[in-house]
Amino acid sequence: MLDSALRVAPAAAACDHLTTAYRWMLLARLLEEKMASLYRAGKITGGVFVGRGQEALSVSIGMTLQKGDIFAPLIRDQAGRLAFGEPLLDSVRTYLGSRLGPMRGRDGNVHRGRPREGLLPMISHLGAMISAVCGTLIARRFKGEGGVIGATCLGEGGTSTGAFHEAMNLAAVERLPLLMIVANNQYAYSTPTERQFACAHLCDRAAGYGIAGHQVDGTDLEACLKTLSIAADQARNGGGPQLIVAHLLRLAGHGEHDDASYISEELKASPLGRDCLDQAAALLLERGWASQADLSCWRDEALQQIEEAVATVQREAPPDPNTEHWSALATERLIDGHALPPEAP
Amino acid sequence: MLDSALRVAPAAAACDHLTTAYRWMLLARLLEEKMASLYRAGKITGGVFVGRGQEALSVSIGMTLQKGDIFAPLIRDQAGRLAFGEPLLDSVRTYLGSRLGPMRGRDGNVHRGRPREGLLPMISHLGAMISAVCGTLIARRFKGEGGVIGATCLGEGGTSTGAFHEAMNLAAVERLPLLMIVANNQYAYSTPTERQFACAHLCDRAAGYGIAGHQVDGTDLEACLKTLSIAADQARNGGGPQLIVAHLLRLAGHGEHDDASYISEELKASPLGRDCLDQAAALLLERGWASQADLSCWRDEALQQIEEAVATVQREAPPDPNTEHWSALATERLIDGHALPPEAP
Amino acid sequence: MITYLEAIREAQAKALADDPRVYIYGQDIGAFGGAFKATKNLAREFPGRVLDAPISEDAILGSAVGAAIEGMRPIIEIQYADFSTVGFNQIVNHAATLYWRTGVPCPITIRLPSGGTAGSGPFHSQSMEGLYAMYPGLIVMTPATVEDAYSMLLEAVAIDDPVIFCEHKYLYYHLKADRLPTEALPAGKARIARMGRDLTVVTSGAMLHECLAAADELAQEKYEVEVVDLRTVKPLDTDTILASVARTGRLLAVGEAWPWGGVTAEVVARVAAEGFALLDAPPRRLNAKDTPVPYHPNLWGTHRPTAQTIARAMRDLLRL
Amino acid sequence: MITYLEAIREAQAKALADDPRVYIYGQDIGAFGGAFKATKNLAREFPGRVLDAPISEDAILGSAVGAAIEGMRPIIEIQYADFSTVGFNQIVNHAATLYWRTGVPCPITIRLPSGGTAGSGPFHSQSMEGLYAMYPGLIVMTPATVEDAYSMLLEAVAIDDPVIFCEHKYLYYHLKADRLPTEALPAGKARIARMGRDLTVVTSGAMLHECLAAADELAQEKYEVEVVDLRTVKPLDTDTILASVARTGRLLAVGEAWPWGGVTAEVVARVAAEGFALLDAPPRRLNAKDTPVPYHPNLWGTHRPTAQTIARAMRDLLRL
Ligand SMILES: Cc1ncc(C[n+]2csc(CCOP(=O)(O)OP(=O)(O)O)c2C)c(N)n1
Ligand SMILES: Cc1ncc(C[n+]2csc(CCOP(=O)(O)OP(=O)(O)O)c2C)c(N)n1
Ligand SMILES: [Mg+2]
Ligand SMILES: [Mg+2]
Repeated sequence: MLDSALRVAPAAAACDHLTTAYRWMLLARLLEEKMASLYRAGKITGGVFVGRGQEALSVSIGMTLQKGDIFAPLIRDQAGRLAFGEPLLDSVRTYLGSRLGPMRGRDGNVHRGRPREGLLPMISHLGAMISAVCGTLIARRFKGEGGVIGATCLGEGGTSTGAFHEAMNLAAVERLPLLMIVANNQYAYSTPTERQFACAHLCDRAAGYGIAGHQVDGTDLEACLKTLSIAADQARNGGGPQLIVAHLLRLAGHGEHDDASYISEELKASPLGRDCLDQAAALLLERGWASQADLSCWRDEALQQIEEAVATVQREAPPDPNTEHWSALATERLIDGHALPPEAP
Repeated sequence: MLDSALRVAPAAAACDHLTTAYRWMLLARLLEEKMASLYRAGKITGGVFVGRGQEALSVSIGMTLQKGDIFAPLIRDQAGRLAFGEPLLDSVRTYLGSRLGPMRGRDGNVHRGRPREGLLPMISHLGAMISAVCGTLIARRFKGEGGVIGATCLGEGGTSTGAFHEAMNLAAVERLPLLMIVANNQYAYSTPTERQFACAHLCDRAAGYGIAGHQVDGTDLEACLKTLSIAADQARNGGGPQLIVAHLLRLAGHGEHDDASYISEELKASPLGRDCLDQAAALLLERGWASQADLSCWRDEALQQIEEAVATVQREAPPDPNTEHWSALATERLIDGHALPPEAP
Repeated sequence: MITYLEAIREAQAKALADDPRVYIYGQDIGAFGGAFKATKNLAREFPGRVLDAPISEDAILGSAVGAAIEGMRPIIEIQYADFSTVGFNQIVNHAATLYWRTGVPCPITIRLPSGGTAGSGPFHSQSMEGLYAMYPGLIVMTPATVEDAYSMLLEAVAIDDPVIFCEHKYLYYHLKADRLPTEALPAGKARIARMGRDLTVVTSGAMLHECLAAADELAQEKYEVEVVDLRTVKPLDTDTILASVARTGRLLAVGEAWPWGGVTAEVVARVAAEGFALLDAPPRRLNAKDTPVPYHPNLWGTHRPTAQTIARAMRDLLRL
Repeated sequence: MITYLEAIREAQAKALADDPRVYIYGQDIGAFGGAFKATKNLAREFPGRVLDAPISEDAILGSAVGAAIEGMRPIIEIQYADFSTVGFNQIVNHAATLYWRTGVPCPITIRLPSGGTAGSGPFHSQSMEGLYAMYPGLIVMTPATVEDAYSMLLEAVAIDDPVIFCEHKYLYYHLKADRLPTEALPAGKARIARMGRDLTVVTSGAMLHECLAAADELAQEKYEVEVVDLRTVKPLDTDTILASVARTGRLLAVGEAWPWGGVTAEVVARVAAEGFALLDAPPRRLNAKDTPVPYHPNLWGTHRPTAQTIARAMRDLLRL
């Protein structure tokens, strides 16, 4: 699953960590912009959900995790998925419902993953993936595979679910190497934080579980990479669950159907409103790690890669209801034949 | 609903707060012992769950709440129920399944209440009552009835439920006058606290919700009364939800079927293992607020009251399946007649 | 012209205006007006009575039980029916049992945006009416017309028991009417949506319209299909169904939910038990396939019954 | 003599001994051995593989999904079936959908101590098999004998799909057998528990024994009642049911669950649709009453079907 990594950054090994991170962020941003335009053109049914403004945080997770680790991304983690090793094609195929995608057109958009490769496919119910990651880590413990960690993401709104609480507490009791990354992007769909929670900092919840807590400026790539690697090291070395709360702003609608007119101007103008991608670019330029020419060439490469992927997928066949195997069971002999509609063969 | 209060303490008004509290505790203890013996004699079907060792905490809740307040007790709150005004007969009738009881034999033992009088009947699912109390307080706010508070109880094990988290967070967001009393009696059925949570103190969760937290020695009646009244005043005066965590030990089995052989001797020998009822008696004697003679006469009065109640209820008719109205709906016209068994008229 | 969705909004506006005990609670329903805009402007028109909730379905529904005990009449909007699974316990074990246990009514209306639409996938498409109907203590409504969306929602708020109001997302915009109704059939009564003497089709929700289209198709073939719109699946208006089967002698039950159990099984089982002699042919069912609801429109269109597959089932049955 | 409960304990011991991927997770199941002692001594015999869980049904079940993805085969004990409502979402929307969505199997066995016993009341008595059977992706077992409690639980652990194992609390101590079985019918196959030519009774769980007692009673009256023990309610062994009805011409479906929907509706609906011509009389159902399960033994004994009410239903049907 590293091929796309190599394609985006031929000299990745040599190239600076930050540059690689930036290029994944850029690829994610442009890919999601492409999906959004396909959505507006009516080429994508259902919804498109983008991570605009959250790429720095997300990519840091993907880059911090190692091969063999577990990752359960959520709806704003295109950057982290790419950095973790999810092929670019998985995203395009799932959005366009290609039968060749990991979800074979059965599930769509952000509901994708490769469980066998440690990438868990989210179900929509917020908070539900956290305990699943706990379970993968319990399994690794049973199998005697140490040094593994699992990371999962949630928005600040998702912290209000009972599922979040139960999973955090379970992780703490079992002292699992779990990274719980909460992106406080100030809104849950349209709901502002003051209608979502009343604590000073969501990070204050860490003490209530007896686990480590970290806060980070989600618009600052370097800070995100640093915080994630510190938390990951602690988890990997028996430090138990780590709660990482990043502060940022959703620079898009909840989905592409949403104009987000409810987002306050004050917040947009505040430091939270900074675009982490621009910030990262500025940093690279300032440090002399990249030139304007580099940036635009990376951009062109990314765009070309995206166009290729979309072109490929658009040539792929959609799922065929007639050849589709209409059963939800792995155990063929236990399929309830009589539960099929009368008119079915 | 004050009659039983008057009967147990004729001069309640004049009599000292602590004495009244002690006498409710004593009545609760002896009543539950009677229920336990009826259970052992096979006179009670189902289970018997007692609050032995938790009477000081529980009674403090009942005595702190005022008429018009809301109370959702749990399984170890016989003392608090009596002090809040639940008639002694409600308990006996529900345990024995009398059709004259508040639950009419439909529900049993601790699953009883008088919703119209602010006493909510628990469902078994732990944590489920907290949000219901939140709802009653939201209703009071809509109705413009200020100065009202609501209290509900849970064991430390119940704090691991998603329901607990969602309700605490909702209460904090709405800044409701909720008292959440957690009795940390060191075990959830057989499960010790180290398998239940990993935080230093459950009270540390208060900060995670942005609410006030209180800790108290649950074996010390005076401390419990003090802590509850402080928390109640704060809630009544707009201080928002209050989390009160009491430390004590369950001095009985989970239910009367359980010999509790798993409870560690260390804990029994520790200060947590003190019997709050003995402690309270000792205090009354020490302060000269009661004599040995008073204590034994109160005990005799309580026993007599209990014997009367049991004798009364044992003469009462059990529910009659033939006259029972087999419908779960308040709206008669919407009863699904065809859902009745064929052999029914 | 008023849509099914607007009718739901209007019904809530009227309920709020007519009864001070009514309030609405749910995610994003305040200033934003709801994920589907079913509460558009209501927060402004009724200040303090349309409240945004945290993402806490269990607590949202539990709070409604407490408020109902105190005499309020909460309307709860669950953003998608599929998410009611995380508030399930408060509905089936708390709200549904309160009256039977205590004699104190629990008037809550739980609005569940239900059913499939293209591209919604496994977790934004479910039809849960059959699930809730299994539990004692609940009323389950499945309005299939603009008129019913309006009048049944108003009745739901007036009913003293918890009502699961399964409003169908597919009908939100597709369905339009000239005006809101002034009178309506009461809950618990099914409606003959189309008269016919050859075959009785019993259905509800979005499937009603697929069935009516199929009936039109069969009319070309000179078959007169009678279509019964259940409106309420609990209680189930068995008398109306039996009366129709008495006229036609044939029964097809069509549902959008999964094939094991549910409304179609209950309908067929009741007719078989109570109207056996009325049947000239075996009763039949047509349901969705026994897998989660697929994302891709091609799969989704085959997963659920459509006018085409319903017409085929009708023909099969008429040929028997 | 071994009881139904001991058989469940023995099956888990064997599963743990035979397969290193198996572990058990649930409340109070470790040193304490479980609320019903179904895991007695297992924590000692299999150190580190029988783990006490916090009171977090959602997380318990969610963790099982993750562990299954990693190749483990978790057995989850929910303390009472009734409490699975707070872990409902992880079962029906996560475990049940995983294989269909990703092609990765989700082998989890979820043990639900189910059904009514005297004095257990509304929240410790529920029969939820019909509820889970509605969802695609789940296998639902309802063992009614000591032999099945043992062999079906072993098979459940071996199956690559999530299995809802509805073990009946009423049978825990009441039911005894001489020895554990060495072979067994596979899951998905129903069993003729008693042969007869006059009437087919289809049932499962604790109701099997009420039905057998009723059949004995009718034998005095010279009626030969055939009793079918479903064993698995999803998949439902429709062929065996139809073959029996073909012999008897009469069907009575008996269940302990509530009357709307559920197993009896599915059984009657399938026979009516697929075996209509086999029926000499209307198929009938007998279920519990449509209220929560009452606490008082007098009420409970009337709420659920019993040998007596079943015998009456049999006579009614035989007279038709
Ligand atoms: C249990 C549950 N309830 C409701 C929803 C509907 N829903 C989907 S996303 C969303 C808002 C999530 O906000 P947040 O967690 O802050 O994440 P963000 O979208 O801001 O990244 C809601 C309410 C859901 N998916 N799951
Ligand atoms: C959601 C849920 N899961 C499981 C149970 C079963 N159960 C009843 S009481 C109990 C232990 C409760 O322990 P704790 O909360 O500490 O209260 P205590 O009994 O110690 O007073 C359990 C597991 C339940 N009632 N609800
Ligand atoms: Mg957010
Ligand atoms: Mg405890």
